[in-house]
Amino acid sequence: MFKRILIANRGEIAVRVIRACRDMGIEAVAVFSEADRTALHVREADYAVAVGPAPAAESYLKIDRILEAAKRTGAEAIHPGYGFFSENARFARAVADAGLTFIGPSPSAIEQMGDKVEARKLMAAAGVPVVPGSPGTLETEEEVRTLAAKIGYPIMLKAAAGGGGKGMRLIERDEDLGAAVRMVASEAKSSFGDGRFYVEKFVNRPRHIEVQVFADNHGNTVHLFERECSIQRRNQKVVEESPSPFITPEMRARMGEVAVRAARAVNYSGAGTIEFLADADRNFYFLEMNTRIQVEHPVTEMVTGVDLVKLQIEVAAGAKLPFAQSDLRQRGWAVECRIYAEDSAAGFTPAPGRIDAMTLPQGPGVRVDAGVYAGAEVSVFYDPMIAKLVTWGSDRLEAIARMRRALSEFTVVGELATNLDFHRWIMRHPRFLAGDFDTNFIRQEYRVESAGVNGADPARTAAILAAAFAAQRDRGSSRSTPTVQAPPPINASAWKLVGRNAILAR
Amino acid sequence: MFKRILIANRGEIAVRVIRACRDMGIEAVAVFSEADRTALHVREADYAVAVGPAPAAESYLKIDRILEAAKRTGAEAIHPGYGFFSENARFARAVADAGLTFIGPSPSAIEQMGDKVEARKLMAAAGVPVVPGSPGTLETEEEVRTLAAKIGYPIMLKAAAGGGGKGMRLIERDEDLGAAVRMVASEAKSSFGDGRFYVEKFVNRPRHIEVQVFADNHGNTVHLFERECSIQRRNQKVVEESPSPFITPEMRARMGEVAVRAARAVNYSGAGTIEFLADADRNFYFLEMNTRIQVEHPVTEMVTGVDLVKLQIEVAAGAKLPFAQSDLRQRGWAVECRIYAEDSAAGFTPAPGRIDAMTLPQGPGVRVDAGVYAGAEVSVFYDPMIAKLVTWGSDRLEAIARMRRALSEFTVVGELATNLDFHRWIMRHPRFLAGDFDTNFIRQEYRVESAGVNGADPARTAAILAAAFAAQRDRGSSRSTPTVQAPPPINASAWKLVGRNAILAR
Amino acid sequence: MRYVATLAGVEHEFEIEELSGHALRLRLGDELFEADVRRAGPSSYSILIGERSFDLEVARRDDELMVVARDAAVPVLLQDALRRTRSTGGRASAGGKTEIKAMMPGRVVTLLVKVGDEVAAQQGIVVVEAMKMENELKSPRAGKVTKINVTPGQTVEKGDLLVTIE
Amino acid sequence: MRYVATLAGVEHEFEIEELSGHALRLRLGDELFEADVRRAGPSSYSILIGERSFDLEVARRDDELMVVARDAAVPVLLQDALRRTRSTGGRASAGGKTEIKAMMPGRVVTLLVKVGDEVAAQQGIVVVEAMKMENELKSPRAGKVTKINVTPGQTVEKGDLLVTIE
Repeated sequence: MFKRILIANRGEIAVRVIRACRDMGIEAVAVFSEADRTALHVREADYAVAVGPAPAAESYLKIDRILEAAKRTGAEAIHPGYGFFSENARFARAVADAGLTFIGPSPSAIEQMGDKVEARKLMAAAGVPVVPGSPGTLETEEEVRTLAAKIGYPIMLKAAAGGGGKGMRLIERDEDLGAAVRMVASEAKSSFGDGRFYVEKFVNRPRHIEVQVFADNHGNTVHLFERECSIQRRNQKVVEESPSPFITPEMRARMGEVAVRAARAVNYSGAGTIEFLADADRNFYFLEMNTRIQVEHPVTEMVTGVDLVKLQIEVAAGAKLPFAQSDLRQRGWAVECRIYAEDSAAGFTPAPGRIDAMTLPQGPGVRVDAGVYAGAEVSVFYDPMIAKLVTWGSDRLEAIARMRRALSEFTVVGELATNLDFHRWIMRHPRFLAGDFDTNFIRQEYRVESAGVNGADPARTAAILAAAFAAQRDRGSSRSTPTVQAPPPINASAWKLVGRNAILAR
Repeated sequence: MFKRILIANRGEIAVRVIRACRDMGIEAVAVFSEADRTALHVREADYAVAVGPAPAAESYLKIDRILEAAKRTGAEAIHPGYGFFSENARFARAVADAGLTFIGPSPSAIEQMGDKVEARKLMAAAGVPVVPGSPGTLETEEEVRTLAAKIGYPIMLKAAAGGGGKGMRLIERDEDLGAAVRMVASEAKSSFGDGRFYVEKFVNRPRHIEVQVFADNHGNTVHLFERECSIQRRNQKVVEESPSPFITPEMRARMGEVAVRAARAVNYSGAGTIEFLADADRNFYFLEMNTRIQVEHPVTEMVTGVDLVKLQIEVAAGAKLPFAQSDLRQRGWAVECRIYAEDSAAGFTPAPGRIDAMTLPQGPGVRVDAGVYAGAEVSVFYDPMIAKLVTWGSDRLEAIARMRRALSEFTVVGELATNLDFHRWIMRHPRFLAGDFDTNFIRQEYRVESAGVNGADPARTAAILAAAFAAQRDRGSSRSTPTVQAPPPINASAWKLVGRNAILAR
Repeated sequence: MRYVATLAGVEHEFEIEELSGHALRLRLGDELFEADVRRAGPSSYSILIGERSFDLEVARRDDELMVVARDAAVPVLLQDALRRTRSTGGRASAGGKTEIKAMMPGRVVTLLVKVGDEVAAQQGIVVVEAMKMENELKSPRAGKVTKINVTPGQTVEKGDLLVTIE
Repeated sequence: MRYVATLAGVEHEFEIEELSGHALRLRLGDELFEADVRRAGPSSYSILIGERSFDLEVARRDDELMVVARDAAVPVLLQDALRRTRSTGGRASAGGKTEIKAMMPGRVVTLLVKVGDEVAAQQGIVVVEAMKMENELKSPRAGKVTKINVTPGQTVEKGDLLVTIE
């Protein structure tokens, strides 16, 4: 087993990998940009190496600096997390060339699945169902228009090198086509350095359901069942759960079997995800494969009891999978909410900033994977995630009830805003509770007024006003410290009352 | 189902019950003493009623004030937690007489199991194995001496009305007998108002293993497997786990069957625990029944997936058990550490006080049930619990590895001390790791020098010195605020460097 | 003292009286409330109104206070009832001028209009990249572009004026 | 600046130099360390020594600092190397006098000795109840009880002198 692993990432996923390392007795090496000197992943790591200025392109995305950091600290393997280098074959090759282990699949598997157009062809050839669309990439507005006329609106326009919801646009009418093509081409070029795109028939009332797969280097490939990720906003997942409330046991078995076939087609190794779109008739189509650990991996961990990140490391070190397909079982239900620093009421604009105080939820069935701490900054340079909040219950409604409770305990105070209210709204929505939703759910149902204050309760209003008044008074009287202040001694007066003569409690 | 429940308790167990209420959509009513106005359970509750001065005898243990609080808030049921009124038949009767539901067993079951001497007789009659000892209660030093001569040292001297490790002493030699009898008689009288005691043969290398039972009011009684609670200090549990690393599947089945028989013998209803002593030959003897939820119930929850507190409420409201014995399965392993405000290095003396800052562990497999928050006081009036820390793993070593990691993330800063180092020591001990221990483990193995700094690592020493120096400097320069101070803006200089001209990250 | 509180968009007139360090009397419309207010942390307050228990965090955000309750974050604007008359008038946005501002720190990618252009409501005006996403800012109304304050490639801060439409 | 640090009972002489607001140079015995020290919270520090990362909390406890590391809480007594010579002598407990003090706040239950009694080492002296437990405080040495400062039933604070043995 490795003695020391470098994590080429930051935020909650870096901390998640550090925790796996710690559980395995492996030392963790963090890398950090100038903006991240006191970030949580640096504080939690055993070693930490500066790799450059705040912009990721000048630090976290500098291959030579990451490899140099590994060399200097004697790390034997590199975990890429998600995002950044996680699906970058060139990085995976550079790691191998430096004599280190890349914790992930082979560069060729990354490449084959990274080109979304090639992947579609490959999957179709392997007998995996794919969505109708352009056979190859397109380059001009006109080509898109011609194809759209053939397969009919709505269509999805996607960057060939994209993934994770980035570089894609839904086009519903011919009028919107021009702007969408410009946007995707520009994003594709600037984000992925590859301006090509392709088109897929848009599936009606689609559900996004994905299957976790895992393979070792000894020919064993299994799936760890599905995750339902249909609660999305602009193709970005917001809430995930496992199992899916939509699929039947037969569909689960078929999807799992297809997912394993898809992974085998590229000789996959490690943790991967086959994303499917399912339509209302329970047909499902291959969407893409993510050749890395997913943001939403904890829901699978809580339902199967398998530590996926630990297993990634073990498999990368040459271990065989410790279970066969028939050993795996889903138990209960898990839900994840992605808590972001964004202002739901202001059109979900990112609202980064300093966290002055934060209370994380606890108690039965609650797991928190935070990327920041009270006193830290949610930086404008990186994604605005505060934490992943995951709950488990013996059934779906218990998991959701616990999520509601956990959301009620979760408070964040500071110059940033959060989407906690948005999640509270989702967790109360009758269609969500009934499992009756598709990827259009948020677009169809959410209005700014939806979340937030409900009903007029005079006592509650009075409490809010009293708190606001007290806070204004307390701030006025304090020595103009603008941020966090020393809490006063709690119950000082009660204590004085009790004093020396009190009789002790029994 | 109840609309509103009063919790006649405080600290982490009150918060635990509030969480169950919230998960069920039930409103929670807290009661609080003058010392607890801003305690966590008050903050978390929907309603809160003051019930008297700080000493529990004048507030939490005032039956009339608790019932008055229930009446004023319209609570329909009362959950007693553990300790306080949880095993008090008079209270249970008073609750019923007031037309409310006591969430727990019948007063007669409490009474039958509360008198430890009567319980022994009853269990023996029901075919439950009991430890050899005095057939009834004793009252004088001489009686104890005579019996000891008969059954042989070592013996356990126990208050007849005691329980939970209080009011008991091990006597190994005749010379110690006098002091022990005086102490137990005095504690028994002052703590339980009943000075009687009894004697049991001390079991050699005993393991304390208990079985969780659950019964509804429709004649169904099941067990939820065992908990291993042998890591004790002066008969107080310190670490608990489930399953037990000691027992065999056959022994588990037998203990479960005996436990169900024991519960049925008193027509039990709700959550209860049958405590057994097991000797090195895997004989087991009934020790006592706790007719309440236990401190260590979370390890059972994590291994079985059953929310025991929620189920207590459902059963009290008349529901049938939602499962049969054959539906229950143990999955993986769970360990609990009781984190107390006590100074392990100074003979485990309670070291209460104000918590200035606290970081709770998170991440995969970690559950925290805290009773306090940063800024709160661990009060001298009540038990010094800070939190219960519970971890789950797919096997025992994974659960322990996660516990070690969680303990490393858990920091408490303030005028109090904690037993975190003591737990870190246990979690590293080869005998603990091997499952090779009995209730003498801590007495045999622990020395003050055991826990704490290990090895000489100059870089670590340098870091500690640098931190100490910086803290002294920072305190010196700040405006003499003695406790928590405002954190400085993080990375202010880095931010200035970056400024307006920075290029945003990709 | 009398206040006007704008609470999630709704105005409440109320009167508050400090009975002691932690007891407040509050008149809200016709109803009287006694509140026991204790500070439980740097920004947290435990408040009892009769037997009801509320646990609230309070943060300052621009002019407003943000009161974070268990079910929602509620923006509150507290104004002294006397001083208020002065400040209200100026709050409404001025006449026929619409200012398109940056919603977050970011970088201007493309300007889709130039000074003098007539624009329709919902027409795209400027594309800003922030947090790895490109966002097209649209005009909320029809009008004419009268001023452009930025150039492509420029970094902008939250609230910076980008384009003015009249 | 030169310091003597007593770190978990072991003395270390070291020299420290502030290179900038967050860079310190530290000489410990023969070894030189550069530490990058950043405050990450009210009482927390992130420290890099070369590539090693340490996350430490520091609390004051009586005269000492308690440095809370990932694996242990380490008590540290920092003393200026120059001023130290003055204070050391006085720290040792005076002559043949042993003071039995309350380890925690509590209530005196029973006195097991009276003034003038000869006591053996490990003999019980006084029983104090605290946190619902009775604790018998024992004499660490043989001697004679010269003074008793408390009576049964009396409430005592942590550190209060209970009994003196000479």
